[in-house]
Amino acid sequence: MTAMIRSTAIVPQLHIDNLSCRYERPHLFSGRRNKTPPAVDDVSFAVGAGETLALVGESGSGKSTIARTIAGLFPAAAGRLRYGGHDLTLPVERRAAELRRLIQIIFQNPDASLNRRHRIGSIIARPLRLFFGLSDADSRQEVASLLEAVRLPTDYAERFPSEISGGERQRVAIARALAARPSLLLCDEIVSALDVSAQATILELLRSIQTQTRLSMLFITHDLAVVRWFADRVAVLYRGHLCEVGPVERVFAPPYHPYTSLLLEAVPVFGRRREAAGDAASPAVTSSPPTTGCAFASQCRHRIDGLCRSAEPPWRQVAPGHAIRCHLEASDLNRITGRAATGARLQVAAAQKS
Amino acid sequence: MTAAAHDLMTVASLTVDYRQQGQWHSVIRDLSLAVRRGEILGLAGESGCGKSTLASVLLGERRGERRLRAGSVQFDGIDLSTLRARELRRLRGVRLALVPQNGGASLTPTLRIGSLFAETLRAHRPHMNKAELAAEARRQLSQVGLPDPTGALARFPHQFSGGQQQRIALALALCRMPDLLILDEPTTGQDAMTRRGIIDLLIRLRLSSRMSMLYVSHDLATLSEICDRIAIMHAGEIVEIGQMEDVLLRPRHPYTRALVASIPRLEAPPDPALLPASRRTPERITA
Amino acid sequence: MTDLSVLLESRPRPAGRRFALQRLPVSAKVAGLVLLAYAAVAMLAPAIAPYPPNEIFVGSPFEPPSAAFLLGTDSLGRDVLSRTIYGSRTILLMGGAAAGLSASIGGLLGMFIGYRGGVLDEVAMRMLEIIMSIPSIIFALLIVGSLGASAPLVAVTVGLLSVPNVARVVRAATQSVASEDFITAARARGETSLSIVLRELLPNVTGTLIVEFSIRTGYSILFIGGLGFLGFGAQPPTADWGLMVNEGRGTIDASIWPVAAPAAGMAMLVTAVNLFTDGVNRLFGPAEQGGVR
Amino acid sequence: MRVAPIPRLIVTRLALSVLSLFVVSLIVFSAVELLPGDTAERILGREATKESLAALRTQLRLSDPAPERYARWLGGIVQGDFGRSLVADRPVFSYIAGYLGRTLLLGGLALLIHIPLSIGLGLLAAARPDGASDLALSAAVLIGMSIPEFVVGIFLIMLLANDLQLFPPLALIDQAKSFGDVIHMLALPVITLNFAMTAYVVRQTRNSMIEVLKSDYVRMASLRGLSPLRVLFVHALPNALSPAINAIALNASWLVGGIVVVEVVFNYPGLGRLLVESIRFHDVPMIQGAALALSAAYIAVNLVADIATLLLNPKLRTRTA
Repeated sequence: MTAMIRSTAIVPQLHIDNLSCRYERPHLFSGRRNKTPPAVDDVSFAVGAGETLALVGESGSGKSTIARTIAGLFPAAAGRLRYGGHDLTLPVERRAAELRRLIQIIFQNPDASLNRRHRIGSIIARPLRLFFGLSDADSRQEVASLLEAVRLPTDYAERFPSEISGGERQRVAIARALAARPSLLLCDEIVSALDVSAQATILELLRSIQTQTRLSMLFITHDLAVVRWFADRVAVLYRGHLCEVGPVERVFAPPYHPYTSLLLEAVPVFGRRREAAGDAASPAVTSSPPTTGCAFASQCRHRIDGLCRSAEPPWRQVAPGHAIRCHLEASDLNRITGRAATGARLQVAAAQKS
Repeated sequence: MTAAAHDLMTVASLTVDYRQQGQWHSVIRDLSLAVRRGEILGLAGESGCGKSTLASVLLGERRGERRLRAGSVQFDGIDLSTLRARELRRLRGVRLALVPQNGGASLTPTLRIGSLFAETLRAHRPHMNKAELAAEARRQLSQVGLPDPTGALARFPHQFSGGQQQRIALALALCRMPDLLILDEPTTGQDAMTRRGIIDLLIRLRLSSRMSMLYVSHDLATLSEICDRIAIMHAGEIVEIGQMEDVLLRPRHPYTRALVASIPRLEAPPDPALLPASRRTPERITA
Repeated sequence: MTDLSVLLESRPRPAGRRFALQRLPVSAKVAGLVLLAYAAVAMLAPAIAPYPPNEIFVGSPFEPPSAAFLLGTDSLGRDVLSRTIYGSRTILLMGGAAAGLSASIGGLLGMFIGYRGGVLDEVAMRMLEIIMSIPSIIFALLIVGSLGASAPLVAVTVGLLSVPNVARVVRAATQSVASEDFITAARARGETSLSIVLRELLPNVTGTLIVEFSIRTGYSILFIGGLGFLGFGAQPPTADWGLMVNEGRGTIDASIWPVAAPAAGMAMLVTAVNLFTDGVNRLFGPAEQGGVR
Repeated sequence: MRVAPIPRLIVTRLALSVLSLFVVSLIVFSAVELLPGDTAERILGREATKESLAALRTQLRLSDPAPERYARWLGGIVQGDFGRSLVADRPVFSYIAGYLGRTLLLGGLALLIHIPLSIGLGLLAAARPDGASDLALSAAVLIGMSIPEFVVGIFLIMLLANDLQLFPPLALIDQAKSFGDVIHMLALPVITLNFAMTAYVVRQTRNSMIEVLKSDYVRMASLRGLSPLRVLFVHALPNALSPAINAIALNASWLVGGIVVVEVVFNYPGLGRLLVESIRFHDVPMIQGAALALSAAYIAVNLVADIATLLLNPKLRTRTA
């Protein structure tokens, strides 16, 4: 199955096979462990060299947990994780310096990810000292060129994070990640806390850096519109379960997984007023996902009663490199979800493009 | 029809100052704006442009560190800036209501949902009895799509999810069917699906009641889904205002153009620089 | 697209960087000066005190203030001014030592358990809670009462009794810093624990440590003064303010000065410490940390 | 897994309190062990012969190992046997009961004044943050907090008792004939205790009230057209009170210790003064009894305060999951 959902056009570098993660807190006095449903359940994907894979899902879908597991900040309960020849199941403390250098992570909120007591120059210089042994004096030139690379004035090195704007702070975080000369960048919701103009600047910056360096990216977001034109491939995550993986053009065209279809409908159509409301009822999300059957079954509009709640849905390859995990046949999905407003709207857009 | 009959809320040459470290700074400069009866006006701008301050002034709020230096704010012919507190209170909740950004934080943590509704309804209709109050609250809660409205009345705000809290805040704002509903970033920070649910509610409201709304948000795409007109605010001024389609699809002011250009959307590719290298040359998009 | 960001993004102006002390409110600055004056008096006591503090009958008992005895004399004819000046040494030394002890041990402990977390943290917190649920003054009276009162013992006892309070506050501050992403980022880079604590954590809890030290100084001075008053602090004939008040209160009708002088010295000192604490708290306290921007 | 949170928390607190008491008993026992000499010497005095000392030691089983003696002592206490006072030669238990009662009376009266006074002043300060009344109040309570209790007490005696003759200088409670007498006698110690306690609660109340008045929910309450009184008393006050109640709880437990000094200043026959004097006289059973009783009071106050804060917080009362 893993082989099937892996794009064939590129040489994979990051391999995640059957990853499961679980949050549990040991109880001091009782000694028993809280049995929680896994935050990430049997997830497999791969990211190739120079490729951008977008991991899309709502809050609580486990997307950040996956990034943290890859970075070695969170233990995997099960699964095989490899990056090149390195084993990623080790926690970050036990990883080789070279591996820690190759994988860099950028967080959502630069206010929290930059130490406000340090100057920007010293923040960016830290990985240079750690990975390349540069002294502060030696690293000055390198810091300046990193600031230039993220299009910030070099005199920002003397400033504190509180003295620059939010978008600029996120660019400092990117410069710090780039200082390690990574080959895989984990971007955890890095634009969702920013104003739209700052978002666009950051995306464009990452894109141009990627063109120059063949950096791989795992780009985590809840916003489908952001990844539509930014990612090479998309993986859709629902409550720790992967439901659809494929090249971006394929994922954004029918057939859709019912959940992807719902997500797409939630994206506003720019410049077109909506004259009809959807189903306004608050989605009846149960506090824990079902233990049997499809995780999405309770919210699914196309649920097959009897089947979806009891049996695990199979992966269906609907096109080369494009797989959907659903009990419905590709042709049915095409018929049901392709008719939805979003499908039509995207096809219009595609027609306009060509 | 005259402009006054047309316009529910009018702001004329408004200048608002804030005091910071002993000095007054203008956050709104010479701003004029009107919300027409029955329309949904979108007010868009990025953080710090003064849009939340404007919303607060329109609600007649007064703060020590803020002053209206010039201009006027009129709601249905009533000057809000000189209105006495008692009269202002009679407008609030009944004719003028706010849906805040953070619905959860806007619900008093020590009160049950039922009490919040009861006191709001009673403030303006003191004769309602307990059963009527509860029935009315249930009706409002089911209208905003809250599951189990009866059970909800006995619960505290923290026992609901963020999206549900936002729905409750909306129901509280709507419970007297105000003439003007001011929405201050009501979906910011919510999930895509929660946002969709709240927008659907507003669309339904728009279709059924033609209630006037001022929708303040930085999210132009969401605004474009429900607004009749849109005003773009930048550095305390309205730089462009007009029909939604005109402002968003044919922007004229450079700021609006820049803003519109940076919005991520599904339908159209942005600046070519944002496309992955693999897709700048279209022939590589083969299956 | 780069031009766009210039057009759209609002940048906070770089605030004029000033030293933390300069940003203290005026009241705290004045309090700081008063504290410096106290320190100067304590250090220069032998030079400025007109008489040796413990020498009896330098004048007759209960003399009213005069040119020779600016604050009069006590029941044993000792010069009240000289004793009060020397008393500042005793209290500053003991109070400072006690506060330093509690802030350093409590600070280290709090940072350690706050950063490590887990079972260690839970066990340590339960133990601290138990210690804190025993009234300090009873603890102190028992220990000092059974081991025999002496200045160093009192200082150490009072200092140790405050360790749990400091540890708890510092632990909370540490936890809130430790959960921030810059710590996670440092872990992801593979920084050693020591480097994370010293480079990333410490600069962000320094404010809390300073505030705690300041709070503990005021508290210790009051506590030690109280013990001295009860006779469980420095022993006669030491010039100790609490002890002086106790010795003078029986004969307060004969002369108020032997009581008033140390009492005023104590009240002013603690007021200054508390005002200073207030200012430091406004600089480094939670309000400031929440609103760095 | 769903255990009602409040009963579980209360049981945990109770268990911790019992554990604390146990630790206190250990500390009290070991501290007394450190006293110079042993019980036999203390009972018989300096002139005792070696033989009589040895006889008494055997009789009291003083040569037993410390843990054994501790267990025996603790066993006695559990049955209400605190031993006999060496100085008064009376059972300690009957002695401390009266003293404890008087200490609780003084502390209770102090709290009775303290709670409305400090919360009222805090709200007054919050009415106009950084206004004249706020600044004056802040300064006054800060200075009140900074003057040691014994100084406040002595000067109150001098001023109000000796010079103005409004109150008696010493709280000779045994001579009180009516409740009015009690109030009159305890006025000065109660004022003294309030001097030290007020600042903290005033500040907590002020800060949390200012914070709450700025909150979204208070803003929304007035934007819904509710009357200012309702906004203040139904929406703001209950939420502002919980930090203040926390502060009061801390003060209540501080009181148990702070009362020691005040009892000595006013010569009040309470547990604190009894403890101080017993330590001076090396009256071991009395030290043990008084320290244990005071600690128990302190722990009980803490327990009550903890439970009160738990019950006042709906988030803790009704935790989902």
